[in-house]
Amino acid sequence: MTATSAPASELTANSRDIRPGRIIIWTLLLIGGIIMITPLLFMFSTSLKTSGQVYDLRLIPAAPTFDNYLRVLGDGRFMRWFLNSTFIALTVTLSNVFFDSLVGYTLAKFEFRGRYFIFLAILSTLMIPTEMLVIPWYLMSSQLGWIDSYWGIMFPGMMTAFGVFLMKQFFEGVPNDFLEAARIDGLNEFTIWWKIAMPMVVPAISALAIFSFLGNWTAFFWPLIVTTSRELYTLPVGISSFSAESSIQWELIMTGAAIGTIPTLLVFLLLQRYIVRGVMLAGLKG
Amino acid sequence: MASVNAVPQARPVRFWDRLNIGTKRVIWAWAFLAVPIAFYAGIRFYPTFQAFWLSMTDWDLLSPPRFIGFANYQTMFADPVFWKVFNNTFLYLIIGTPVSLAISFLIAYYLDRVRFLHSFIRALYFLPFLTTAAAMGWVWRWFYQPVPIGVINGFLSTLGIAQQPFLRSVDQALISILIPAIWAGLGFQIIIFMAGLRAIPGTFYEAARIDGLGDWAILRKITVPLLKPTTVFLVVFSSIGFLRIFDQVYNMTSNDPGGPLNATKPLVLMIYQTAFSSYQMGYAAAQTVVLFTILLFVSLLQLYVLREKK
Amino acid sequence: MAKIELQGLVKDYGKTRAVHGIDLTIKDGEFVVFVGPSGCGKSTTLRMIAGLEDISDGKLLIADEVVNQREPKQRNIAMVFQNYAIYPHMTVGQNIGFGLYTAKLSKAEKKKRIEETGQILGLEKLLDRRPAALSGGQRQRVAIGRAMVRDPVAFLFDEPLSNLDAQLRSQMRMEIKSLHRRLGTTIVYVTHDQVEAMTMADRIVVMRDGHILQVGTPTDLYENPRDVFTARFIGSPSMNMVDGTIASGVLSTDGAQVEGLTLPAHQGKVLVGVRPHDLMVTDDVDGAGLSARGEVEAVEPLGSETLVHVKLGASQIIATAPGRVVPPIGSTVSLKAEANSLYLFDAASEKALGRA
Amino acid sequence: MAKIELQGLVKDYGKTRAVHGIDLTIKDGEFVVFVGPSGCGKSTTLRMIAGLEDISDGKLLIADEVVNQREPKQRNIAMVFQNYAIYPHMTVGQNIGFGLYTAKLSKAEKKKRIEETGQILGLEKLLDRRPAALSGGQRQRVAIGRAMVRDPVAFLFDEPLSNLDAQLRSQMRMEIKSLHRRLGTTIVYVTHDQVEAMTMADRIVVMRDGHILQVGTPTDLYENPRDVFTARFIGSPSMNMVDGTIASGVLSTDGAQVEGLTLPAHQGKVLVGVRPHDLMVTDDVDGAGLSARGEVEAVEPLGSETLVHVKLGASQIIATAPGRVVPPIGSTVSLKAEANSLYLFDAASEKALGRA
Amino acid sequence: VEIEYWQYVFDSRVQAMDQLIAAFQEANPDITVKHTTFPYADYQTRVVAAKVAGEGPDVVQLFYGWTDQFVKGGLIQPLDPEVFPYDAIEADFFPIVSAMKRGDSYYGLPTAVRSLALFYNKALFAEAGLEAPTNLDELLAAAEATTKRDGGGNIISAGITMDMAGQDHHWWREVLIRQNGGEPYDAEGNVAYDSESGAAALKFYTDLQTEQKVGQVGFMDEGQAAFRAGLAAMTIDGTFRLGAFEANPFEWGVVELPADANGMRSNYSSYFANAIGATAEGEELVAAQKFLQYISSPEAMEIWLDVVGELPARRDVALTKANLADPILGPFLKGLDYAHTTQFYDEAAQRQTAIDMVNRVLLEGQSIEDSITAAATAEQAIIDAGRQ
Ligand SMILES: Nc1ncnc2c1ncn2[C@@H]1O[C@H](COP(=O)(O)OP(=O)(O)OP(=O)(O)O)[C@@H](O)[C@H]1O
Ligand SMILES: Nc1ncnc2c1ncn2[C@@H]1O[C@H](COP(=O)(O)OP(=O)(O)OP(=O)(O)O)[C@@H](O)[C@H]1O
Ligand SMILES: [Mg+2]
Ligand SMILES: [Mg+2]
Repeated sequence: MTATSAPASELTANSRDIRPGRIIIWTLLLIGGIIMITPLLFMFSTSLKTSGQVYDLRLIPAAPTFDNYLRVLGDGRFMRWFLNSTFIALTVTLSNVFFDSLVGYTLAKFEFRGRYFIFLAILSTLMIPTEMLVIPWYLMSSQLGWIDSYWGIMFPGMMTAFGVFLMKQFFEGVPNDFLEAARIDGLNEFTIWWKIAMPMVVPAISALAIFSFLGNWTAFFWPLIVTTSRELYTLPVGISSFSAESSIQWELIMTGAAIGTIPTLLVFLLLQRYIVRGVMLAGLKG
Repeated sequence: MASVNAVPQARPVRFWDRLNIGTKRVIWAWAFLAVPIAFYAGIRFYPTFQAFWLSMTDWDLLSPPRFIGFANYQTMFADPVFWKVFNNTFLYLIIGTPVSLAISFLIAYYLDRVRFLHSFIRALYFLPFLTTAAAMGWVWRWFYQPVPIGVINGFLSTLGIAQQPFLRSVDQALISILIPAIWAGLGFQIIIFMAGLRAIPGTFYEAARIDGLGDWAILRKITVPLLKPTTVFLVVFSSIGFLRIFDQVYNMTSNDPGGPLNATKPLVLMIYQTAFSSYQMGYAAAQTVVLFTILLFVSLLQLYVLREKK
Repeated sequence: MAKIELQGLVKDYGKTRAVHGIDLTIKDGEFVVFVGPSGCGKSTTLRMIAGLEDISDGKLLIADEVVNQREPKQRNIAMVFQNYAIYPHMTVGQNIGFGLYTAKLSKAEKKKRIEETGQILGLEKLLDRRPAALSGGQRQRVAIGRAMVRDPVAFLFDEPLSNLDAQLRSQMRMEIKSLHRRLGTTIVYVTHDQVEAMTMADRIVVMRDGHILQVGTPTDLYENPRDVFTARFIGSPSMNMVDGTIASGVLSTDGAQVEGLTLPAHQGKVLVGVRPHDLMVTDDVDGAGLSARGEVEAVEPLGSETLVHVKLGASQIIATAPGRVVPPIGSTVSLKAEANSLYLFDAASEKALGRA
Repeated sequence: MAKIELQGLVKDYGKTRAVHGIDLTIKDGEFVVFVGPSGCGKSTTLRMIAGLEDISDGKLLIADEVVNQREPKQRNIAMVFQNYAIYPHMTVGQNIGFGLYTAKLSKAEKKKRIEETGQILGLEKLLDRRPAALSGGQRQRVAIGRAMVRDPVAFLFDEPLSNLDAQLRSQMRMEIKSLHRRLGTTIVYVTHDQVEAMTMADRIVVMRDGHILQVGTPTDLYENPRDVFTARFIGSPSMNMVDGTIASGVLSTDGAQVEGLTLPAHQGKVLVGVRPHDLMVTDDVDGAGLSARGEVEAVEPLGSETLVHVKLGASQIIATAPGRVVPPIGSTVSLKAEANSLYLFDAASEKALGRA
Repeated sequence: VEIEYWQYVFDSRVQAMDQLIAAFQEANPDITVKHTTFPYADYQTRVVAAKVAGEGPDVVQLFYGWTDQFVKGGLIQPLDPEVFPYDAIEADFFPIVSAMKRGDSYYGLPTAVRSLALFYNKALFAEAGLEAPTNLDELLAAAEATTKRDGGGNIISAGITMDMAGQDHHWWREVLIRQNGGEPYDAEGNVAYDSESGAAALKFYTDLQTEQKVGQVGFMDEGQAAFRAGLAAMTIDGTFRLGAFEANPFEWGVVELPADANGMRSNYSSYFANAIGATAEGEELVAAQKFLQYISSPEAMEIWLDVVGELPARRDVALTKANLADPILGPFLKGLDYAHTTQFYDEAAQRQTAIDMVNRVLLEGQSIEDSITAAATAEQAIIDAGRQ
């Protein structure tokens, strides 16, 4: 990239730009950001309250306590749920990265009849409400013995249309020369994809990985349906089991939610610049 | 240097070697697609077609489905609740999509120019995207409480504005639910918009400045048109999101799902209730077919309206 | 190293024919350059030789074997691309080593060959760098290294220098040429830069619209272009063309005088070609040849010489003045081209009629 | 139209200084070209003139007014960018009309001016097309049209031709030049292509590392470079440099013979510069000047002349042979440069010592 | 044999059941019981989904209001009269067990039952100098005295909670209607509250907000939350809430639901029953029957009372002196005597009709009569659909 196509913001970031207008905008943005996280602050605040104080809605608890955390974390089941969620989110993410990339690559870089049709067909799955599929999925799982297994939780999400779309956009930006050079070097098509094309779209892969991880980390409905033993609960299902018949232990739910937010928060903070870059390079050509 | 890759001479000519290069590539392509196609066929399309068929039956989960033609559809179109829900769903769409896009664009536009603490502020906006709807729905319910508990009403009354019923009003409830829904998705949209903004080459702005355009004119004439691919993407994805709104409604009206008086009930919640509280699977399937049709229609319409004019 | 034969090679993209059955024999060790305007089918031909495109019709022989159905790797041909196509995620050494991907060599042997290749190309110090930290010329050298390392029977180059700036381009030109002398491998080289073609080729193939117009050594094409297209394409600045008519053995031209020439036997409209370097701005317009006077419309002083754009009749022609002479714009100058520096073409068919 | 004055113009990016206080007066209607290697500060200077970058120190005057604090639009300057910066979402007509965005003109008047501009640039048939359907040259013309349409006091061009191929480049060169003649507007033009600089400039400004090395007409710079850098930068191929020593009025060089020259008063190591076009491959080596013999390492036949790379001592120099002469590689040739075609430089400071 | 037992997640219930299972397995070493639990909110979905897949449990817990759906869906099978003599059931259990009877067959037996009572905040009552109300007039007076309002007349602490989504719809249906001289359902089980007494009951309820202004629907989101937060003086709730209220940072008391002017009382009782899954047969059926017998035995009920705090379903286990004297259990147990049990066809949908009925009056200003007619029509439709 030449200097001329550098982001506009960097070029316009003159010293002149430290002006009252800028400061006001900055302040407004910061205030907006703080408003954005207020609900999260309440979540953390509630997680520091005892069950008797839950309805005392002050942001700063009168007597903050880490009991809820001790209780939640001390419970072996919670750790198990946490690990389940991690394992499931990671596995599904890996699968997404692998398959979505493979499909996106094939649709972007191979010429064959039916290519556009397949792309449209995959995209059209975005329009099918998942709620519509739960019962057929459940039937299928039970016939194939996938109920109450990790695989049963994971299989519906192993590939996503969003990922295919994203990766296709990206691979279209990879110059054919690279692939042809590899072809001449004697690589087969699979190796070309894996060894040449994939490393060139790392930003896209990170973006996809983050979205996929976040999506699966918070998945609730299907894991709830397909698991029977508590050992296999994912974190959100586990957290929601803190609720009982019309009596919900909000302080525990908030604690669980708070703990559950931390990994995604870390993932995001570590990788956020890749998301922007990733999506940016995709160019979203519609 | 000796030749390491001499052309193998006396190799038996296998079938594979007799194929054209183009043919081989097509075979590779289908080989790559084989597993995904099987996946999509089995996990997405087959159940979908099943749903189409089920919508013509009276399946209640418990006894085997019986074909009843379009009876479910007749029931549905005669049901005032369905039309209310239908209406709600469109309200979510036509308020939610433009409002959330406008807000996220505005924030992205200005955030993009902020250098100081840039990623920190960006993270603030993205954080809600990381949370679970159940926990956040509860917090928002409390925000909407009347005084002395409700933060928003408290704020309004310090401004001297009358208390608002929010979730306890047939007029305001839908908007009150839309706000957290927009809130939760804002971070994602901001990130996408920022990526789109950054992909616009800086020389376009410089050229426009030299042509004498002010900030506002640049925004209108350069930024917005050049951002169109991003906008199309977001419009389509966020419309799908709002048409499929469920989590926020379900969690914020858990005592009276979709209430009060169905004022907030979207189609997906109706489907959920029909299927998993009343177990009228056939009827629910008919509703999903309607939802599917709406989704398809709206997305195609948007793609058509926002298409690249040649 | 091997002979490459193209026999009636055809390429169809759907209904449009990009290459119309071309025949060519490239001798073992020869450096052949394909030139032609954009879209004439140069790359397509090259890619058919490489095995990246299917051959729609005709035969391709490498070392006397028909290889139409063979995969690129089985043809053992190396290719260098315009944008280098070196992998950004690998070091220089890994990039070069990638040419040995399918070679059955031990690690140590591979390493040795990578180092050898690096040395030949002056990359020995850069083997651990990433491409991002290389200059354009170095990247191109890496790409060549990857092609060289496995000792292919032929190198194919597709406009390898067009992303480089002028200075680097002329340097790399020399390097590739000397590499060819050293390795003796057959090279097929595509460019649309006639300077590259002239300076590097053993033989030049001029293509247009999927056809071969002329094949010959650079001097051959420069001296004896077979038609207007080749004449204008080879040589820089392009040959000037002046409308003229031969009537009963007398050539009259639009705005210029012609004297004492031996004309070919032809009647009717012709185009008289004269190269800018043969058309001098001078006051001495006597003697056989073409002479003219015209108004100066533009000058391009290049230091060693000055190109003078002169209005001649309805058109503009380019003449040369010595380096330190810069005629003022608007002034009128006299031009002179010696006998035997004129090229005559039939105006209708644009075919060459011979020199005069 | 206006005079532009740079008085001690400085640009700092954070702690690094990109432009070190340059002084220059650009006369009204002058065509000034900035040349220099990549990163020398050409663009930065141009952008300060345009008002796209803040001026860290010094003064910028346009038409005798200090404009340091003015916005680009207030300076009424037009700029053409390397990647054209024409908006993909607008038609050609709209793009050109965009230059009139702030102009207080009626719709009809705007339309008229757009059409006029389109006509001048030969775009009249393309006004309704989108940029995606244009060739590179046409895009560049649209960019120029947008700059022209509002009649600015000066045009700034930042490497406007470097995305074009050679043929188009030389054509556009002529067009810009003739546009300048027609409009008479001041032009500041940045390039790193010395041919562009030589052929277009009224005056060339040679920059290096944020400093101006030399300002002068093209001929001036070609004939009287002030230092080695300018000497090698101007002229193509670059000037050959041969190590030499002047000791008590006698010049001895590494591998060459020098005879009958008037030397400047200087003692010690020198560099002897000789342009390839002044160094001929010839058997007639008698007379004053520089002569040498060496082995041919490479030849580049260009048709009208042949560049011959000759090994001389440890280095290689380029000489010229007439078009039809192509000395075989490995043979030994004699070279001759006439007296007064040699440039002498002090080896240490690289400053010019004069011609010989 | 291994049999599977399903119930929803609730800590003390899970504990109690684990205890029962341990004891049962000790007595029947050849049987193992797999204890599976699901979050309450999705319990039914899970059961139905399992049935579709043919994976049902052998013994399953269900709310008595779901019985019709479970029976209709073939999720559960009738109890074998050989093993569970019906006359013994009717003799030993509270009469509300009859809600598990369809046709001639019983479909399940409860371990514990629950009833409603009035919870009151002793601190707020002391502040107002009041005793716990015994009838509706006193209730209104106490509510008025304990309601706190800000300058704008907004309630900042409610006299009584109003939450139809909670237990109030039972209070209205089985208590208030009867106290106004009506009946919620006629002998055939059809809706009978579209009457003056129904309207009077509804008016009494909505007046709490519109006339007396002592409560507000949606205040503090849920009634129980307002009470727990100490921002409501009274709430009507069930036995199952005792655990949640334990942590309240103030003292509270329980009294029977207020009587009407004539001293007439009513109550609503409900329970979770245990039933035998439709898929159980052979060996597993026998084991399931044994297990069901055990968990509805007096021994199990005592354990349940200890651990969970829910009332035993057998009269003799429940109505002991000690229990009746208990200041907290006492009022609930007394309520059982005159409690009614609504026969639900679709509990959630029927509750929804009540919620909507109140909302129509409060939010849309519909008249009491129109609203109750609409509610009656809607509920009757649900009942009709359920009977098909
Ligand atoms: N994949 C393709 N599908 C359809 N037509 C193609 C394809 N590739 C090339 N063509 C067409 O074939 C013709 C020859 O193209 P080719 O790339 O060989 O030209 P070229 O001589 O290499 O031009 P350039 O100098 O621009 O690289 C062109 O008309 C081009 O439009
Ligand atoms: N925005 C910037 N921030 C920091 N340094 C910069 C910036 N822009 C340019 N520079 C530095 O200033 C110096 C001059 O850059 P400039 O772009 O003017 O060079 P140039 O002569 O135009 O080179 P080129 O021929 O490559 O365009 C370079 O060293 C460059 O790295
Ligand atoms: Mg090509
Ligand atoms: Mg620059």
